[in-house]
Amino acid sequence: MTGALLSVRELSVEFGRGPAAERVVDEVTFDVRPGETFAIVGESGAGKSLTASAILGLLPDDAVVTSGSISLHGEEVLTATRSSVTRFRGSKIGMVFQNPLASLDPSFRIGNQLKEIIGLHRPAATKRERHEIAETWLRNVGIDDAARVLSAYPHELSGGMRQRVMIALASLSGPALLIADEPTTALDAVVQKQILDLLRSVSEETGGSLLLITHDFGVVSYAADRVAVMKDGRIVEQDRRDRVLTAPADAYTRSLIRAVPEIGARFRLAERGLPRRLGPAGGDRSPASADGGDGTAVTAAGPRDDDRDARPPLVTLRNVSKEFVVGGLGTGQRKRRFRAVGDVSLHIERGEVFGLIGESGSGKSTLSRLIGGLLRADAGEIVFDGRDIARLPKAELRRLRPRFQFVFQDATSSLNPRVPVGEQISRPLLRFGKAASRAAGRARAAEALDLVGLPSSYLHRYPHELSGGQRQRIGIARALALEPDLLILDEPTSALDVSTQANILNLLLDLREELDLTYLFIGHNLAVVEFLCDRVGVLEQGVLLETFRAGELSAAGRHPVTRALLDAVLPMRFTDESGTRGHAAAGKADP
Amino acid sequence: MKFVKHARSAVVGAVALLTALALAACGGGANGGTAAGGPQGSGTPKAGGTLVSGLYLEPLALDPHRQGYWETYRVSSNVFEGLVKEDLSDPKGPTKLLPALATDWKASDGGKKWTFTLRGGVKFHDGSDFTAESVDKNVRRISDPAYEFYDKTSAARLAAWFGDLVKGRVVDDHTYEFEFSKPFLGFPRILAQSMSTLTIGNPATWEKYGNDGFADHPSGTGPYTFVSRTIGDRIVLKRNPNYWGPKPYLDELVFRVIPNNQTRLATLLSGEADIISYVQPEDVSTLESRGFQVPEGHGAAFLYFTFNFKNKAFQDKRVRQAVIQGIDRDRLAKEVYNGNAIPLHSLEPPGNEAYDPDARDFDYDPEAAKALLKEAGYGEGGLSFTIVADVANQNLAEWLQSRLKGIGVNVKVVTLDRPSYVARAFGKPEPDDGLSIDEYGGSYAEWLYQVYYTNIAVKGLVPADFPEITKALDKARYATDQDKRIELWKEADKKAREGAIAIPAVSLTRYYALGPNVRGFVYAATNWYDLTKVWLAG
Amino acid sequence: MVLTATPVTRSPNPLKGTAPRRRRSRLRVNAQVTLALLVIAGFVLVGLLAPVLAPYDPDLADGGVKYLGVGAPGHLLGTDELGRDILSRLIWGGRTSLVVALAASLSSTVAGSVLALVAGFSGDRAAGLIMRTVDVMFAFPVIIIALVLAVILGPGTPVVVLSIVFSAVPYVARVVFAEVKLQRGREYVEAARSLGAGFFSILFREVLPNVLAQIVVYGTGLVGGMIVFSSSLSALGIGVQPPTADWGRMISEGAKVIISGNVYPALLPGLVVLVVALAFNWLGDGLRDVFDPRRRRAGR
Amino acid sequence: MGTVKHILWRSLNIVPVLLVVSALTFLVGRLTPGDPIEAQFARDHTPEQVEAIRASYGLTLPLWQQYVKWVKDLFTAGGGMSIVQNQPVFDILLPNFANTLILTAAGVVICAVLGVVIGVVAGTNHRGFLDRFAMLFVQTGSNLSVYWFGLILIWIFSLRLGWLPASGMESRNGGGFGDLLAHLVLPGLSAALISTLVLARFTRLGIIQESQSDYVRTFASQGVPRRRLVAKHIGRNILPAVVNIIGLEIGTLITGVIFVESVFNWPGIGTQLVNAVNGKDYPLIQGGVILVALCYLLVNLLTDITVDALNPRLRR
Repeated sequence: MTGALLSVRELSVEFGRGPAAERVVDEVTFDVRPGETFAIVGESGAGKSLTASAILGLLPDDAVVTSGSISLHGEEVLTATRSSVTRFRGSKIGMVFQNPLASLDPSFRIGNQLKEIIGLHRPAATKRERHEIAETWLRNVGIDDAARVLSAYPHELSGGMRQRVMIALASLSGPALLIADEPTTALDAVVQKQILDLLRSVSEETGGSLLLITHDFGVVSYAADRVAVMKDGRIVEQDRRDRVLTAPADAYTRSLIRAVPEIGARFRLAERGLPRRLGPAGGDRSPASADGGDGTAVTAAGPRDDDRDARPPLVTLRNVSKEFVVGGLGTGQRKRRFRAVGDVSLHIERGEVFGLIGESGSGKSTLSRLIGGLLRADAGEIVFDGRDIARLPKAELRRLRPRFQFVFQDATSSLNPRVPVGEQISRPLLRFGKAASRAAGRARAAEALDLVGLPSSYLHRYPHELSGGQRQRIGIARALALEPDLLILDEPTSALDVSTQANILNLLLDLREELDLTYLFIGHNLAVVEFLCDRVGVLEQGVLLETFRAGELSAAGRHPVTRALLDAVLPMRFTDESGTRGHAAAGKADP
Repeated sequence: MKFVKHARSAVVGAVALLTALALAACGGGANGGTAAGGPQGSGTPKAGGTLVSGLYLEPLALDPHRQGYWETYRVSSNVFEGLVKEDLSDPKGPTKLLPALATDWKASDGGKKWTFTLRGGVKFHDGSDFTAESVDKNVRRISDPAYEFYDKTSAARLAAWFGDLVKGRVVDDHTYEFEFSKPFLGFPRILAQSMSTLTIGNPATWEKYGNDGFADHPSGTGPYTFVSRTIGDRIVLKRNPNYWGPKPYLDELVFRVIPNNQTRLATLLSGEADIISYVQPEDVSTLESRGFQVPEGHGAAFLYFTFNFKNKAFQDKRVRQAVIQGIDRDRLAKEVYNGNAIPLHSLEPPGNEAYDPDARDFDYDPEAAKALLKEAGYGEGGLSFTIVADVANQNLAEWLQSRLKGIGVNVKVVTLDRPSYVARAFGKPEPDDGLSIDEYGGSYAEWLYQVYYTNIAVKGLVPADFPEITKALDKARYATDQDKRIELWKEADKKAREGAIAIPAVSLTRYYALGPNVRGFVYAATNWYDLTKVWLAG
Repeated sequence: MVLTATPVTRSPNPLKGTAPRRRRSRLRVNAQVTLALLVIAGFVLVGLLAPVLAPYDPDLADGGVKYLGVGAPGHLLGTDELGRDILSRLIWGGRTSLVVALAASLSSTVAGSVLALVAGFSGDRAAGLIMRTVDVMFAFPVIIIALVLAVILGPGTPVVVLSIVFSAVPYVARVVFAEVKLQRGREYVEAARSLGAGFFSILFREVLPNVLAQIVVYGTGLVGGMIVFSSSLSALGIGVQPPTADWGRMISEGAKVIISGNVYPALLPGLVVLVVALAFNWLGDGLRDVFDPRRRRAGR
Repeated sequence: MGTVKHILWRSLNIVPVLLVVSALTFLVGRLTPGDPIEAQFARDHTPEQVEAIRASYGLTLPLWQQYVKWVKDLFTAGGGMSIVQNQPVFDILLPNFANTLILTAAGVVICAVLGVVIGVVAGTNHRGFLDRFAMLFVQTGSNLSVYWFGLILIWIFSLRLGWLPASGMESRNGGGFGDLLAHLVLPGLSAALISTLVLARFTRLGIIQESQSDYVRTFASQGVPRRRLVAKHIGRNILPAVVNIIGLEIGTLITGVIFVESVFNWPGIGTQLVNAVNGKDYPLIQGGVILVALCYLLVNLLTDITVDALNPRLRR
């Protein structure tokens, strides 16, 4: 195509060779026009990152481009020898990676790293010129105390800061194309928005185009001009953002979009008398239990004031505090103590879903571990069903464990990679005498799997043989098998794709009704929390700022922090400022 | 026999210690004539130069009365001298006795009194004069608890021969007299020995530095003076400018300690050393093929196996004899020592004044051996015991093991580091220990007495059970007729052979190796050498 | 001592530029393992059949035929300083050497791993204590241990094994400890705790399977070094006792005549040890891949 | 400020280890059968005399008192009197120990240079021919007997080629630094052998792993040339690990240099220790082990400090 800055044609990438080869990018074709923001959206494994890597020739050593062409300014990249690719790198194409924490060299000061790149693109520049350029760029990316940052090491900066530095680093050579691979995934919701704004403004400044790789439709709707939706290595649909979002032509796109939780969605559903479920309920969930969620759900959905008052709270926290001591004795570090949870009081009713939200480091995970008895509180009491687990002797606490169970954020790492899942589920059962024999244990495990909609054949699989969603289901099954009263869900979906997240959320809702469970749900995405929870507590720096009913989220008098969180949610449809911004951008892009 | 007992325990000690430490001292080759053993090379001697000698183990203290190891004496004999010395230019032996610090000596009172005329004009390294007074202080250091510098350690080491010294007396400035409670006709030759004897040190030194300090500032009358010592590395000596005797050729002597056989060999081969001790038999051909000298000759030492009499089996003479007859010593010499050794049948080794080449104990005869064993109640495989050996003799032990299979004896071999070996062989043997391997000897006939009490009796033989041998030994030890003395020793040796109380094995004929340019070295028929006549060709 | 690599997961490697590379297929891994196993099994078998296979009595000294070279009539691999048939001694030697090496490797690996595991999961204090102990073991010259053991137990195979173990344990402990520390942070451990798993259950049922690969690799890597080390001990006379044929002892005894120009007696056993050691190394590397079900490409 | 305190604290950690080591050495010496006094004097002394000598070495006191006395001697009396050599232990050991350190130093240099070079070559050619070759070489080397290796070196370089001296650390007619270096080459090589290979493995591994890290991808994506990536970024990032390994290996070298010393007749502490153990010379053994241990621990301490200093995360 003429006028295209970057044009990719029938690009195919395969892992391995010969019969064993596996096609992971399948005849992908798209253009990125000058000055526009082009987004490739898709779920993990869709091949979007590989596509991006292919452009810069940064494919893994065992991945091969088998066919197709990539040309920049009409100049073919694929056939280019290594040297010319490296010439493209940086000068014409800059790239921002997903994980800002690891993307900067931990051993050098920021200044040093920036200046190195500057020196690379402007060999002529003198020392102080380089210094100035570095400083100006740091300001360009919204870092005011440039001096400090220049002399700082990466680990001394927050994730957001680092991502800003990364952007500066990638764009200071004024590349024609800036590729951003999931630039905000690892960041807090609040920061996410700022980074996206930044990316856009920077690319506008340099007059370059932005190729945005993401899995999040929120991001797309907020930042992209045009979108390509990828699935299993193919582009299923590509067009202007508004079209794709409002009237998706492809079923897959539709399902993805519907899977995105949105503020207030639950109530809209409730008004329409629909069950509180996301997307096409079921997904990879077995139909048997899928329909378990309909009729009954309608009535059951929403907060259940009636029976909550009847029974005393399941969990009550009174002035709970937890302090961590870092370093000291032999660790080689100087001794430091910091307060992770400070004087928190709250209660969780039986059968309710209590949500905890806050930015990373706000102490929500610590709090959940306190409640789950994985950590001991320094002060205050944590009463679970009438017993203060903060004071309980080890042995008794252990006996109590089956009654409150965890589902961890990262299903991959919370499952033991070297033990078959069946084993992992049945071990605790045997341990707590909930199963008399290994056989009985296996039977129970099978039931648990059935609950989460997995066939019992999975008992013999290893975690790595399962998809992310399946792993999380195993995690849930493992917890449920012990028939807990309380399920502590520590960001169970934040590592998952939208559609999978939807399925898990649905599953959780179903299970709560089937098994009359109480949830403590930790999240950082307000939309998800609001969708799932009856009441929400907002944490910041270990302090519980406020708790409120899900319905009262947008109510006046909300704490500013809560507002900020609410603000950070990237809505799918255009609402006020973000929308106009989007339009403005889009408009500019259109001829 | 109180003193005998004392003397014995002392001798046991002294010698056991030395045996323990001296890894090997080689002698043998009754016919190692001048041709082979005589001065190496020819040409006119040239003065000057440094000679580097590779020792195979760390010498002990350089103290005239605390010596141990021949290697020690090979160093210290250049610093200290005795009243009498052996003729080190004689490769054949038995060596003649020559005057050293004494010019003349005579026995009286049936060998109980010995009077020495001391050499005049001899000075110690610090310039002080050597007089009868000096001798007296040396004597008192090792015998007179009243003396301020009486040294227990030395006394104990020398008790072997000075146990029944009654007193020493300064007759005049240059005459000194020893008086013993028993006749001691072997005294002069004992005085010419290296260890457990009275070599003369400079009294001023121990009076200044104390008995323990002496070894750090060794001072005597010898041809070389002490320069420095780094334990584990080297000892350096330099020529003594005002030596009373003929001036040595070499300016400097460096003794490097190189315990590892291969390294020592390599050091010589690479020219970093001029002479090394304790050449491995299998290296002889290598050395000679590369133009190095490996003089053939013999010292006054040999290898012998002793029985553990605490092991019931060996209290039966038939068994001991059987084992002796089960070992082919000719073959041993050939196979283990590449023929660089001569088989022995007597406990008086070559170079010893009482050595008798024709002496025979029992000849190799496996059939007879089997018969004897059966007679003693041990059928094929009936007898089994352990050979305890020093690591250095591992090959030998293994060879014995394989040979004794031949007469139906099962042997287990245990090789130990030196002290562990001594501790076990001389101290507390395991019940089924059978043979232990030792290597020692001397040019003095009294050696037989020494070996009997310190290496054989100490391993469980009860002298009372062998009256003839014991009597014969005492008779020789305290002989009063100089002309009969040697005869008596030979007689005693015969008795010992008949008793089958030990197994003389072989005496090695190669021991030192010299660089191609070393001249004037003599492989003397005793256990050390004389470097004063050695010189280095261009 | 042989420290072995931790598995390298496959992911973008810009150092390769655009040049694509073949990736190591399961097949090749298994081939490697089988090959290694075959070699090892071969040596074990030979050891077992020694009485049948060995042309001579390994201890039979024949002074008539010392230092025959390789290919000498009647002595395929020549003879040593006592005129013993080297081939026969090699065949018999496998018995002791393999047993010693395996026993030592196994016990030191187990001991070290247990130490490390416990240290890794019993709080800073205890961990510190254990690792200090390891330091002590490091700081203590092995040779002293060996010599002293020799004095206490009398020289022989037990001494060899024990001193090897003593010398190897700290290394194993250090390597495994590093691994365990990695695991300690993983969420599955916390999950196990939340599921009421006790200390030892976490250690041996949850964590062990995850570090096993490393342990195996390291353990197998030790074998060769063990034999070699035993040879050093023999050189000091505290190794396997004569006349027992033993590769280690053959090397050290052979070394006694290298300078004299007789290289074979030391060279041949040296080569054998080398082959065995390499076989074990391959086995280890191979096993790691087999053990670790996750060795598939990352990234994408 | 904080770092100083921290360093002091680390140094303190050495003390307990040293105490344990000393106690161990002490016990080991005492609990082994065979008594040096017996071995030396029993046969030429009456039991009373032997007792007297024992007393003179303080061997008749109760164990703990002996231990205390010995610890005192360590500081005051040069580690006590050697029983065999009749000299203060440290007078005997220190000169030799100095030599051992010289040899170790040489070993370290060789190890560091060779190890890193091999590692880098292998790592940058990951899965390439050079890599496989280097790794085979490493595996081979790791399974050679140092004793054997040393002799082979002598055989080739001293005897066959006559390039280098076979033993000791000084030529017959003395000779300065160059002479010392010449004497250091062969022992240094054989001492460094294993450590070199260990280091090579680690360097290689480090390079492979680092080169897959995100930041490398970042700079690669900015067109930083490959050489530079390795030299600057990867190099700097694996530096701490490399330093750490070298440190550990120094320890191994010090404690393990004994065989090398015996092969090359290097007048170091190793030979002394072996003799001491053989002679049951308690004070000498103990003194030696303490020296070695102390040195080992100090090296570790220095390593830790350096590694921390190199790690920006632990700064300030």
